[in-house]
Amino acid sequence: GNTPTSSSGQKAVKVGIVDTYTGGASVYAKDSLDGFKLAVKEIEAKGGPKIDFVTRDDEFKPDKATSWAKELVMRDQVDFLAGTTNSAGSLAVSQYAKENKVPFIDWGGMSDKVTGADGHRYVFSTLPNTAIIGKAGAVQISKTPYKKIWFAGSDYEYGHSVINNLWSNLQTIDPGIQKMGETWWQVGETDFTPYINAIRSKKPDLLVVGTGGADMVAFMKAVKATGLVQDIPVWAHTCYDPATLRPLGDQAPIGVLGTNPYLYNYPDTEANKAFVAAFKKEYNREPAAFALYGYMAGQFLGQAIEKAGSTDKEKIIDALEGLTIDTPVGKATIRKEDHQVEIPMSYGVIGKVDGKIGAVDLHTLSADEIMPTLDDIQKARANTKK
Amino acid sequence: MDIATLLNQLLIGLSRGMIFFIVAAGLTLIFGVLRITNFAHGSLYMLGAFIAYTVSTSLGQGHYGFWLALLVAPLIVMIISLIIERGLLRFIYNRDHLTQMLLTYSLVLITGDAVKIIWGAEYKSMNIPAGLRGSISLWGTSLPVYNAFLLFIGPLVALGLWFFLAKTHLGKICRATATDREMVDILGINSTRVFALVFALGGWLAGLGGTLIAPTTAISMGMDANILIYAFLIVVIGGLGNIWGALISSIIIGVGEAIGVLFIPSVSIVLPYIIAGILLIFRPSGLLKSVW
Amino acid sequence: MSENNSPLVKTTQSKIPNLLGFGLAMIGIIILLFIPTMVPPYYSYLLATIFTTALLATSLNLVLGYGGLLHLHHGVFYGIGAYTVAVVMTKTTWPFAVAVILGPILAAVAALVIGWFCVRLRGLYFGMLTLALGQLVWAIVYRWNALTNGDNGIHAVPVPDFLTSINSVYYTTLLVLLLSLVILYLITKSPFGLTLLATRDNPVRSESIGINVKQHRLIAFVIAGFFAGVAGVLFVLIERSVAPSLLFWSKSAEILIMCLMGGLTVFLGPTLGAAILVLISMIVGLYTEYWLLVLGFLLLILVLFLPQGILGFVADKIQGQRQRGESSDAPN
Amino acid sequence: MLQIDQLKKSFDGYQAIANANLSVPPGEVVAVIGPNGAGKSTLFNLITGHLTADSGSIRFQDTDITKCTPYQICHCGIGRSFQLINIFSSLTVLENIQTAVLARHRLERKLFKPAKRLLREETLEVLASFGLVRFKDQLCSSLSYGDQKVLEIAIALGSKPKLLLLDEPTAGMSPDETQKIVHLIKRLSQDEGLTILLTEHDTDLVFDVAQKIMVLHQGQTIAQGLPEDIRNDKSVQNAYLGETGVC
Amino acid sequence: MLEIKDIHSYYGMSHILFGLSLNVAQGEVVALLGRNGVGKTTTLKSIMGIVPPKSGQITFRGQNITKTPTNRLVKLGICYVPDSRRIFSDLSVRENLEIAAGIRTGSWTIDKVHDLFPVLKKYENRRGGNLSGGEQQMLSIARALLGNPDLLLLDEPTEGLAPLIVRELEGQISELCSTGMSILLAEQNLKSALKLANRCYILERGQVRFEGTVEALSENEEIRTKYLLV
Ligand SMILES: Nc1ncnc2c1ncn2[C@@H]1O[C@H](COP(=O)(O)OP(=O)(O)OP(=O)(O)O)[C@@H](O)[C@H]1O
Ligand SMILES: Nc1ncnc2c1ncn2[C@@H]1O[C@H](COP(=O)(O)OP(=O)(O)OP(=O)(O)O)[C@@H](O)[C@H]1O
Ligand SMILES: [Mg+2]
Ligand SMILES: [Mg+2]
Repeated sequence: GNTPTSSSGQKAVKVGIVDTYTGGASVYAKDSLDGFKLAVKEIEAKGGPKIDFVTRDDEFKPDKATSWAKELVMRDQVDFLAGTTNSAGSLAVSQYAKENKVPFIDWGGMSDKVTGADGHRYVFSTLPNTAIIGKAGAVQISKTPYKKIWFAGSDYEYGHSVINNLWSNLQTIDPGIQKMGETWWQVGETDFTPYINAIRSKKPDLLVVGTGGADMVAFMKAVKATGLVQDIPVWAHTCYDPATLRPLGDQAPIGVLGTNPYLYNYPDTEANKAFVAAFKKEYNREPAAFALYGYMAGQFLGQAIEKAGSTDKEKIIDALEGLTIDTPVGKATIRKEDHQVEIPMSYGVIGKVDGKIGAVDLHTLSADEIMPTLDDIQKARANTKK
Repeated sequence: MDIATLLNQLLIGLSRGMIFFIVAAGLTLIFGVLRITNFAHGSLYMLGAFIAYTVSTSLGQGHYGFWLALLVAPLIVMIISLIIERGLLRFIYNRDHLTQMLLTYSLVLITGDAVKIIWGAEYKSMNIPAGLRGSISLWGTSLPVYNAFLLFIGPLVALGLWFFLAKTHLGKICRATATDREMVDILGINSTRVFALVFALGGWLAGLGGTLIAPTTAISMGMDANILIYAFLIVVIGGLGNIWGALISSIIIGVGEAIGVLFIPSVSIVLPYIIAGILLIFRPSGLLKSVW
Repeated sequence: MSENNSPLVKTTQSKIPNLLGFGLAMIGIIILLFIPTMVPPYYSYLLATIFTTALLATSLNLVLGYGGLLHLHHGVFYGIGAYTVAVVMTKTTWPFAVAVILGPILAAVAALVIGWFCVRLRGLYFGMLTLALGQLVWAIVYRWNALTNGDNGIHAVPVPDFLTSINSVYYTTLLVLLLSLVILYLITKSPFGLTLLATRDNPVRSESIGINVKQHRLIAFVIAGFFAGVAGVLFVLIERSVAPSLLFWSKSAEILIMCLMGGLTVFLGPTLGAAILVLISMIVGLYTEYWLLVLGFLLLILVLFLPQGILGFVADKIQGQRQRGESSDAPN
Repeated sequence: MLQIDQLKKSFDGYQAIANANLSVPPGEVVAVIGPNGAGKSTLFNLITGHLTADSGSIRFQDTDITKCTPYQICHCGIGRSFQLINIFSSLTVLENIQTAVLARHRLERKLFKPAKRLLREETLEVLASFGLVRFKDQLCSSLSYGDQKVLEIAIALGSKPKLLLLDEPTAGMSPDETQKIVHLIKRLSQDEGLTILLTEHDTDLVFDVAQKIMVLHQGQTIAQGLPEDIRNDKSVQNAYLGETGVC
Repeated sequence: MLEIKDIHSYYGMSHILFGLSLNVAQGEVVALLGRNGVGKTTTLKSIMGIVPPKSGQITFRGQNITKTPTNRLVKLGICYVPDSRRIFSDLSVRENLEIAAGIRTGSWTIDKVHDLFPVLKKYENRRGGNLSGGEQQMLSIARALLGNPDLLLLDEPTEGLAPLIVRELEGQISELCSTGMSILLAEQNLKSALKLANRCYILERGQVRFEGTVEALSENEEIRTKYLLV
C-alpha cells in the first residue's frame, strides 16, 4: 500500500494491534487503544515521527491472537505488534514476535512471564505485571499485623500469578506469615456468597484476593452484602480503581485494602492533570489505568523512534532499552535488561472522602521497591531454558 | 466445620439454585413444548440484566429502580422473545434439531454484538435495593438479605409456574402441547400460538433471572455463555422438558457447588461438570421423566 | 424419536460423476501444491490453518453426519492432541516422533473413555453428556498447572528444524489432510461406514440384523477422536503454542457450525465449511470488530434458506435434476 | 427350535404379555394370531431382545436367549421383519440388504475395503429372490409401500436366519402382492427349510400357510395347535375368530 | 355436507391416496371400510389437514377446506377422533376434557359428556395415560364431542376394545347419530360398521372400490370377500 511519510521525511512506523474487542475484557482494550491513539496524536502534533496502526480482535482467544499477529506481520507487514489483554495471548504473540524478530509491546497481558521467564529482546511491557503487583501487595501487607492469610481469586492466569507472587514475596519479607488455604472461583462467577461464607468459616486474619474486571465488581458487591470486612479484612489489587468503585456506587465495601498503579486523580501532579484533561477532551471520559499503559506505549515508541533517528526495528529496540520518559505518573523507564516498564505504585484503603467513597490513606511505593530484581529475572529465565 | 456454617452454606446454595431454576425453567419449558434447543436463552438472560440496569439507573439507582426493573425488564425480554418466535422460529419448527440449534446460536452471536453496540463494552452494575441490603445473622453466621430474598422469590416463581401449568386453561394447553402437538391442533387450538406463548414465557423467565442476578454482580458481556452451560446441564439432568426436574437439579447443582466450595475450595471450577457427569452416568435420561 | 430427528436427512450417493470429481480433485491438489510459490507466505499459513480445521470438521462429521450422533464437544480431542505434543515436547525429552504419534493416540483414548459413557444415551442426552464430560476435560487441562501451564498455555513448543518454515508446515498439513481425507473417505465407503449410516438411519433395525450399535458408534467416536487428535498435532505445528481455549465448548460450537455450513450430507461439506468460516472470520475481521454479528446474520440466512448446507444444497440440486431425468421409469 | 415358557411383560403396570407359551418346531411355519393389542408384536420384541421379559424364559436351539441383546440374538440365527416399515431410509435398496449380509459375515467393522463390491453377489441373490433387483440403486424411501414391505422382509433374509419372524408381513398390501408374499413364505419354508414364526390378521392367509397356530388373547396363550383344531376351538372363536367372522 | 373430489395424498414420497372421492350428506353416517393400510386413516387425516392432499379438493358446506389449517376445522364444525386415541397422558381426565371445551359452543358440555360416558366422571382425576384402552377411547370421543361438531370423523372407535365395551360404544355412537350429527367412520370391524352406518365406501390401495348402502353391501358377497376378506 501507500507509505505515508512524516514531516521529517521518514517512513511511518506501522503498529499492528491485536487485542480483545469483544466480550467482557474489551473494556481494557478500548482504554489502551484510546490511550495509544492519544499518544500517537500528540507525537505527531509535536512534529515527531508518524505512527500508523491497525487493530484486530482476538476475542480473548490466544489462538486467534497469534493468527492475527501472523496476518499483521506477513500480510500487512507491520513493524511492531501491540496488545493483548489475554495473558496467554500475550505470551503466544510474544513467542511469535521473538521468532520473527518483530518487536511486540505488551500493554494488556499482566503475566510476569512476558518479561520474566519468557522474556526476550523483542518483547516490551508497558504495564506493571503480576510480579510487581505481588511485590507491592506484599510490602503493603507486611505493614499490617495480619499473619494467617487465606488466598482466593478468579481461576485464571492473572489471579494465580498475583497470588503466587504475593505469597512468595510475603514469605521472604516475613517468614512468620502463614497461608491457610486457597479458594478459586470460575471467571465470570456471578454469586460469591458461597465462597465468602466458606472462607469466613475458616477465620483467617486476612483475605487476599486476586481478581479483576467484572469478577472484581461482583466480588466486592458480595463482600459488602455479606458484611465480610467487619470480620475479616480483605486485600485486592485495584480495589479502589474507578473501574471498580464507579459501578459499585455507595455499595463499595469500606475498609478493603489494595494497590493501584494509576488513578486519574492520583498522583496529583500537573503532568497527570494535563493527561487527564487531554484524554477527557478526546474521549469524554476519565482515563483508567489501561489508558495509561496504551499511552505510555505510544510515547515510548514515538520517543524511541526519534531517539534512534531511524525506523529500523533493531535500532528502535536499542533506543527503547533503558529509555526514560515523562509520564502522568512521573518518570518511567523501560528497564534495559528485561524490557519491563518501571513505574511507581500506590497503596491505600477504600474509604470516604468528603462523603464520597474513594481511596484514602494513599501512599506511593517507588519503582525500585516493587520491581522484581534482575536476579529473580535471570533465575526465572534460566529455569525455563533448561 | 461447625454445623451452623454448613446450614448457612446450604441456604446459600439453595438461593444460588433459585436463579438457576428460574433460568432453566424457561429453557426446559421451551424444550418441552417447542422441542427446540434454545441457545439464545443465555442471551435473553443477559439482555434481562442489561435492560434492568438501564431501567433502574434511569431512576438514578434509587430505591424504586430495582423494583421497576423487576417489573419491566422481564417484560421487555418477553416482547423480544415474542418477536424472535414470530419472526424466525416459527419458520423452522419442522426442521431437524441441528438446524434449529444453529438458528438460535446465530441469535447468540447477534445479541452478543448488539448488546455491545447498545451498552458499550464496559461492565455495568446496579445496586441492591435499599430494603434488601446487608445481611441477616443466622446461628452466628450471616446470610445476605438478598440471598434470603432469592430464597423467597424462587419458590414464588415455582409456585407461579405450578399454578399456571396446573390450574390455568392456558397452562393445561401448554402441557398438552408438550405431549402431543398435533392433537392439540386437532382439538381446534392453534398450537403455534401456544408455541409463541411458551417461548415468550421462557423469555420472561430468562429476563427475570437476568434481572434478579443483576444487583449481585457485574453486568457484562459473557454472562450469556456462563449461564447457558449451567442451564443446559440442569435441564438435561432434570429430564428434558420437565420443570420439576429442573427445580430438583437446580437445587442439586446450587447446593452441590456451595457445599463443594466448603470442602474443595481450590477446584470449584470442575464442580458443576462433575456433578452433571455423575448424575448423567447414573441417570442417563434425567432425574425425572422427560417429555421427549 | 429424537434419534430420527437428529442430524441427517439423506446421504448422497456419488452424486458428482466419479471421473469428473476425480479430475477436479486432481486439479485442485495440483493448484494447492503450487500455491506457496505463487502467493505471499501469509496465505500459505492461512491455508494450512484451513487444512487443519477442515480435518477437524471432517472428523466430527463422521459421528455427526454419518453416525447421526449429536456430538457437541469435539474440540476436546483436538485439544488433547495438541496438548500432548506441546507437553511432550516441553516437559519431557522424548523425541518429536513420539509426541506426534502420542497425540492422536491419546485423543483416541480420551474418545474411548468419553464415548464409553456417552454411546448409551440418545439424542440430546448424548450431546449433553459429551458437553459435560468435555468441559470436565477442559477444566482439568485448565487447572493442571504443573502439566499444562493452566490458562497461560504452552508456548514456543519446539519442533524439528525441517518443520519451522511456513512452506514445510504448509506441505505437511496438506499432505496429512489429504491422507486423512482419503482414509476417512475410505472409511465412509467401507462396510464400517455403510453400517454406520444404517445405525444412524435406524438403530433398532440395525440391532436386529446383528449390528452392535453401541459398539459401532463407539468405534466411530474413537476414529473421529483420533483424527481430531491428528488435527490437534497439525495445529501445534502451525502455531507452536496451545491454550485451554482449544478445548472450550465454544470451539466445538465453531466446528459444528462448519459442518452444518458446508453440509453434513456431503463428504467434503465440512471442508468447505471450515474454509468458509476461517475466511469469513479473517476477512470480516479486517474491516470490523463486529464480525460475529456478520457471522450471526450469515448463519441466519443459511438456516432459513439453505438448510442442507452449501454443498448439501448443490448436491440436492444435482440429484433433483437426475431424478427428474429418471422419473419416467420410476414406479407409480 | 424355539421354546417360550411362561413369559410375562408389563408396561407401566399394564400387563401386555401375561402368560405366553409357545414352541416352534424346526422347519415349520407357525402363526401367532389374536386381536389388536393382544401382545403379538410385544411377544416378537421379547423374542428378538428389543424388550426384556419380566419373567419366564425364551430358549432357542437349547440356548437361553431371554436376556440377550438384539444383535446377539440375530447372530444366534433369528431374523425378523417389523410390523411398521423399519428400513434404512437414506440407503439404496442394495445397501439395505448389504448391511445385513455384511453383519452376518461379521464384516461390518471392516474399515478400508470399499463396501461397494463386498459380498455383492450374495446381496444380489437376495434381491433377486425378492424381485427387487430392478430397484437396486434407488433410495429405498422412493419405493412404493408394497415394495418397501417386501424389502422389509428381504433385509431380514439378508442375515440368513434359521428362524424368521414376520410381523404382519402383508398388512396394507394388495391381494396380488399378498399372494406374492404367500408364495414367498411357502418357498422359504419348503425349499429352504426355513422355520417361520409369523403374525397376521388375514386369517385366510394364516390357515393357508401355517402348520401350527398359537392364539394370543390379552397377553395369554389361550390355544396352541394344528390349524383345524384352532378353527374349531370354542374359546378361540369367542376371543378372536368370532369377532371378525361373518356378519 | 362434506365432499371430497379426487384427492392424492402422500407421506413424504410415498403415495397413499390415488384420486379418492367421497361425500357425506347432512345427518348421515358413512363408513369407510377396507383392510389394514388401505388408506382409511389417511383419508381422515387428509380431511383434517394433517396430511394435506397434494391435489384434489375437499369442500365442507360448500367451503373449500383443502388447505385450511387443522386447528380452524373445529370452528367450522369438524371434529376428529384419531385411531391411536392420543390422550394427553400427563393431564387428568378432566383436564383433557377442559382443553377441548369452549372452542366452539353448542349443546355439548362437560356435564353432558359425563352423562354419555359416566366413567369419565368417575375417573375424573385419574391421569389420562392410566386409563384402559376403552376408557381412553371414550375420553377421546368425548373430547371431540366437546368441539360440538356437525361432522364427526371417527377412526376405528372399536379397535382394541373388548366385545362388551364395543357393544356399549356402539350404543353410544348410535345415540349420537340420532342427534342428527353427521359421522364419517373408518372401520375394520365390519359388523359394527354395518350396524351403525347408512352408507359405506370400500377402499383398496387408496381408491374407492365400492360405494353403496349397507344393504347393498350385505347382499354383495363378492365384494366382501374380495376387499374385506370376510
Ligand atoms: N412400549 C410400550 N409401552 C406401553 N404399552 C405398550 C408398549 N408397547 C405395547 N404396549 C401395549 O401393549 C399391548 C400389546 O401391544 P402389541 O403391539 O404387542 O399388540 P399386537 O398384538 O401386536 O396388536 P396389533 O395386531 O394391533 O399389532 C397394547 O395394548 C399396547 O398398547
Ligand atoms: N406416517 C406414515 N408415513 C409413511 N407411510 C404411512 C404413514 N402412515 C401410514 N402410512 C402408510 O399409508 C398407508 C395407508 O395407511 P392408513 O393408516 O391410512 O391405513 P388404514 O386404512 O387406516 O389402515 P388400518 O386399518 O391399519 O388403520 C399404509 O400403507 C401405511 O403403511
Ligand atoms: Mg402388532
Ligand atoms: Mg387406520
